[in-house]
Amino acid sequence: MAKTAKNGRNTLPPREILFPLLETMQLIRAFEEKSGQMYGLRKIGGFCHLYTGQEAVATGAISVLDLSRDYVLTAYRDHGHALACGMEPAPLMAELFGKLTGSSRGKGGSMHFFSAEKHLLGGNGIVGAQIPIATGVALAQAYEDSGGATLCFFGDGAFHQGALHESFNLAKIWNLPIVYIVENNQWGMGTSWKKVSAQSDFVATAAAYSMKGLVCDGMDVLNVRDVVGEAVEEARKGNPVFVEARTYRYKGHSMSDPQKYRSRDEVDEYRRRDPIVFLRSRMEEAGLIGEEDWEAIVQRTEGLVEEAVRFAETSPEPSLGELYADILA
Amino acid sequence: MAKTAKNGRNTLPPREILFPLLETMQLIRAFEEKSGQMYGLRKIGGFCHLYTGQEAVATGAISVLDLSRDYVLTAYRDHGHALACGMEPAPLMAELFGKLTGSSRGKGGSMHFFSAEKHLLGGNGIVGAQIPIATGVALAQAYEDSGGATLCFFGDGAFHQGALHESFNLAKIWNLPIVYIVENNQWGMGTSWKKVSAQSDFVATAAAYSMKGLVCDGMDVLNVRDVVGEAVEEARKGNPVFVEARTYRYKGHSMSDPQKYRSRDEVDEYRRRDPIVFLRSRMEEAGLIGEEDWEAIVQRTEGLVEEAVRFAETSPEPSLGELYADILA
Amino acid sequence: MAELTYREALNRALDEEMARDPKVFLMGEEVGEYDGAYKVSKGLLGKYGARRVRDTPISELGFTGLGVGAALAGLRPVVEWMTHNFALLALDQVVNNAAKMRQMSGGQLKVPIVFRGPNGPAEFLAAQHSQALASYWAHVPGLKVVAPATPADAYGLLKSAIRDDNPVVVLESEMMYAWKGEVPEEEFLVPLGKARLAREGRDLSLVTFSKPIKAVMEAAELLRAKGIEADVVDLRSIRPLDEESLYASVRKTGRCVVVDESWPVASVGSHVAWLVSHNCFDLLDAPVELVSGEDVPMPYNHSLELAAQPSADKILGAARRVLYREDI
Amino acid sequence: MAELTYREALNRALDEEMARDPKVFLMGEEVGEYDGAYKVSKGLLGKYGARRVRDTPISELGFTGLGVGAALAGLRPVVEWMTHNFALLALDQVVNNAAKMRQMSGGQLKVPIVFRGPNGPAEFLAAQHSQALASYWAHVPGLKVVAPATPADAYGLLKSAIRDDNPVVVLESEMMYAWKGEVPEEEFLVPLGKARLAREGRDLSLVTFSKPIKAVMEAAELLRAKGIEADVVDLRSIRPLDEESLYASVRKTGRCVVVDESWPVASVGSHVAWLVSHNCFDLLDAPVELVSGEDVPMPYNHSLELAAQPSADKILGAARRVLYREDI
Ligand SMILES: Cc1ncc(C[n+]2csc(CCOP(=O)(O)OP(=O)(O)O)c2C)c(N)n1
Ligand SMILES: Cc1ncc(C[n+]2csc(CCOP(=O)(O)OP(=O)(O)O)c2C)c(N)n1
Ligand SMILES: [Mg+2]
Ligand SMILES: [Mg+2]
Repeated sequence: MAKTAKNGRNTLPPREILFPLLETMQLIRAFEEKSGQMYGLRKIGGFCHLYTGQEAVATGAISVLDLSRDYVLTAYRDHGHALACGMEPAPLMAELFGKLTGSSRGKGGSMHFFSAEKHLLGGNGIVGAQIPIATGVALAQAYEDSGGATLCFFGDGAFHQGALHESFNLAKIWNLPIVYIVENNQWGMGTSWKKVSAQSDFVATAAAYSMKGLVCDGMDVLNVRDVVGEAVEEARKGNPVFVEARTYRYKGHSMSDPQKYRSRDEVDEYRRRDPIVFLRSRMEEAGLIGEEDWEAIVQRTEGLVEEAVRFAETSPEPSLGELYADILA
Repeated sequence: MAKTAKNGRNTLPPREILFPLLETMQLIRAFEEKSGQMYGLRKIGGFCHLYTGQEAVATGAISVLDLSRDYVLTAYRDHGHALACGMEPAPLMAELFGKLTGSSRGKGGSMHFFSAEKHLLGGNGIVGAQIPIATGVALAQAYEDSGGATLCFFGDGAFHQGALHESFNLAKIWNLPIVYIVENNQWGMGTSWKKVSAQSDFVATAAAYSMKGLVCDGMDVLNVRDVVGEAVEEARKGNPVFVEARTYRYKGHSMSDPQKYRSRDEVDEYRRRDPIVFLRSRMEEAGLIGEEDWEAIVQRTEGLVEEAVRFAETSPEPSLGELYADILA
Repeated sequence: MAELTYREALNRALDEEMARDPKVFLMGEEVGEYDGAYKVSKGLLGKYGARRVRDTPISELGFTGLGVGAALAGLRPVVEWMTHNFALLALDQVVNNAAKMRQMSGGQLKVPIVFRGPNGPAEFLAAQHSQALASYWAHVPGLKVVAPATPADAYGLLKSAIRDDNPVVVLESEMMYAWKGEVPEEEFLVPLGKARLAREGRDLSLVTFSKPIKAVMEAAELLRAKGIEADVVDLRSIRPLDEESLYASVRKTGRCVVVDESWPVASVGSHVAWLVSHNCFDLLDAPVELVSGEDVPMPYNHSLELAAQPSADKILGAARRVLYREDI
Repeated sequence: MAELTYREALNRALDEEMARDPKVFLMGEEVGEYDGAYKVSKGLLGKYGARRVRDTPISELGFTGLGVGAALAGLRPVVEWMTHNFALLALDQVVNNAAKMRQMSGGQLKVPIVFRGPNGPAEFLAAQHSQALASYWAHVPGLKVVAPATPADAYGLLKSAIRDDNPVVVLESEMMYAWKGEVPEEEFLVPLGKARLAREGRDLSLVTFSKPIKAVMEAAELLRAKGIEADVVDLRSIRPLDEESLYASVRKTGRCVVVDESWPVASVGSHVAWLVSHNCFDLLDAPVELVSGEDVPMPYNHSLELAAQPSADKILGAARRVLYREDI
């Protein structure tokens, strides 16, 4: 049922594709490392779910979109998606700091990154809630015949929400241009996906909705890009597609997770397949990237993140008058 | 994926099995005809969903149960299930009349038949709501290691509720003794099941939950009995099963439905495959039933239904004091 | 002026708004081929086609969420819930997304969507199908909530709701769909947030919304026969609430009975009763009375069902108490 | 007497009830291997095994409904919602089934189930994770609702809830889990339906439930410093409500401030404020004040978040108004 699209292991895409992918992943990595630090310094509070380890999924998938007409929705683990959509690190960091210059004017925080301009419609804190919403965005695209498609990301834990069943069915019967991507990072908080799933092959369920199901290696940004590219093409024709990206999160579920449920070994195993290291080494093998290129990427991304922290630090807090603002249009 | 159990077309079960099946179906038919009449006379009000045409499903399925330990749950179209569970027609008719002697003391009406004694746990007016509840009953059976199983009936329209997805998954991961039966009567109110379903083969979806899926002919009580019998056996071992019964409702969705959405021809086609006529003719062919036997069945069932109406008519209304009764234990 | 039923008035509003704005579309169970479970959308499928009049599967959470998404992406969905009872399955999408998206995005997004359908008891429907759920919506900042009680208001408020850039919940009623009333032939809007003075009087204020207006007007007639003139305030808009009109009435009368068919605890009715108690403290000659639905799941038996709802009789009883007159 | 945290008190109650009655079991997200998202069920999986401490998938509607079914079939489930915010997805099963099954079956069935988890805002959690939803449960006949505000009450009310033959919703709070208090070592129950007089005074009544008790007690201390003695009523049980204790307090004081962290409209707070306004009409020297959560989705920014909640300061303001004293 499920099939892996040809991923062209042997022919790398051109530099103009590869470098932005690498740099976006590295930017996410740097942003998340910094977010973790800032959380430790209590500059950031509440739930803060880091994307470290999963960078290839959002980066590869979103790289195939045309965000002038396509849309992206995801769950609360949304920093990576926001950066991959092209949101600037500074307003995102300011949002984490709860500042007025934040992307949501300090109202949303980590779980609620949005950009009307970049077509990121959240950032949703209710597990699975973005699935019907994204399907509705795709409905609008079909209704307007805009040619656009919607990418809807969710986790392995979200798979068991009823909203998924209702949405998949609706997407199919109405031929909506949507790609559902389960980021199977193997854990929903402290729960192994295997323990709570009747189905050990997520995309096998696509058949239950007469949808196409595809699997990709979520640690390989090029494979993600190929598979999601194929899926988006299909979706634009009005055929919703379900993609499983097999991936892993390096950090705890949120900043407060002691992670007793998994072993150091398991984490290390995946760290050895790190998506950034992997892409970089493939580019090296192909003679496409040198040490200085990499250094430049590291410098640029760290510079951006440092600058983001400075911006967040020095930005003003919202005034109390903000409490009743931004509620009704 | 789906398979039809051997239904032993050629060898009929013994008389002790056949006669009760025939009589139960005829009792349901007579009860529903009378309910329709009484509704016309305004003795019954509100939503009243008749089971005419579908008698073989509840009758065949429930006939394999041991209601000292097994349970049944269904939706609002519940008259047939209640009778098949062995509830007396009199308190059921009294319930339709809203009388104090009704099975729910006049509180529930047509959609809410219950019998703690006969293990019918509703009658539920919220489409799909009985699916998690039934799954919970099966959880109790597994928890207590009672050996019992639960039959959960629902309609083709209910299939698209998220509750189904959540429940199927839970039943499977916890090995619950439950058989889910979709009574595919092809219409959910005025909506053809094909129009709203991404899947034209309901039981194919069983695979999405690693469950066994079976199909039966819902107009053939013996086939229903065989297939559900096999399913219940499987369920008792802790393997939930999903059964599709292909059937048809002769009457409108509820008493107020003008039925513009379907043709007289479609209805007539199914009436020619009437489950009662079908069983009776097979018993005739096998020389197991004569005209007098049939007459006796008709007389007994009509007698019961007449008596039920008399009982309902002459029973007292609840007093106003009843308003605050039966709410808290 | 044409006399229309409440149902026809809603239908006319939908029709006009769909004709006016191609981004308006209708979605729900049985809204198309079946003309709506209560025939509110009669004829619209034929006129606007299946793209704009969409029959959904029975998936309340799903299609409600789709509506939210479509609104975020620029459409103006009207989501019909076959009844508000079933909307409990969809509540999360309304409360956690429709009502909050604008705020969570720091004002970047808007959610122009209407959720509508019949609310409250009808006849012989028993506990699961007879709930008056106004307070579940009224409780939530980020929503607007209206409850038209006449055909003209049904027309004018639904049109305003569709044009509003915020999520608006419309409370209709199965029993009201057949009510008739004058609806001007030329187009008009009824603004969200304004109460209607349904009757003028100076002896006591009767305050209500939605279907109980009928029992209230009956009670007002019975009171008139005893020489007592009731001021009747039809709140019409529950969120935002037109507090000014409310207090203006009580300022005249000094006595107030609130009538709400919902269960009493944490209801719109008891909230309004507190607002009046609080803000008209010095004006009140008697405690504010609340006539609510009885605090029970609705029974099927019709006498019990009627006894569970506000009635002219119960309202008279409350009037007697606020007027300190045993003789009426 | 041992000093326990609120969390430990709940844990002890669960542990004792599971030991006492083999039909009691716990079900919810992360309740087993993870010891509970907020560690309330710590150690129970080890002690009672996976049959009685069941980790669920993220399927709130599903596992809540399973709980209802298991209760109908004779078990006594304790369903943990990771937070009440997520219970909105499961609301239908609570409102339409748990609360109504007994009535719809004419008294044949009972539904002995407990739904529990943290309710209300914590810190930095933004709009979807910070809702105080007491009124959604309080509104519904057929449910009982309790909101313990001390470790002793958490222990005693949870035990009573588990033993009760009706569905009981328990409102806890993330912020309260670490609160400490004396809990007698010998077993005891706190009856459902009885308020607690948290502090005695004769000048005004402060009425609240759940987490705002902290701000209320702070305010009471500040008032004492000004020579004003507040009577503090911790309602503890929201449904049924102990109206008698409420009125007894107001009878003493003639002035009342209700504090509820929920949104104001159609809230438990405004309901209680109306009840007092109505039933103590002749005793009241001032309008009943309500200090509620602000009528906004909760913002992430911490200063705004604090400003959106009841505080000792806001309570003092309300006290000033009911006492007609600008000087405090
Ligand atoms: C409806 C709902 N239930 C529970 C939660 C609490 N919760 C937040 S994240 C999470 C785990 C989700 O896991 P998964 O979908 O795999 O996403 P991941 O965190 O791995 O990215 C849970 C249970 C929630 N936010 N919403
Ligand atoms: C949650 C919910 N949504 C909608 C309804 C209204 N409704 C009652 S029956 C029905 C159709 C159900 O069709 P199906 O499941 O096929 O059962 P059938 O009536 O054919 O037996 C609908 C939409 C309801 N009762 N509950
Ligand atoms: Mg995960
Ligand atoms: Mg059907």
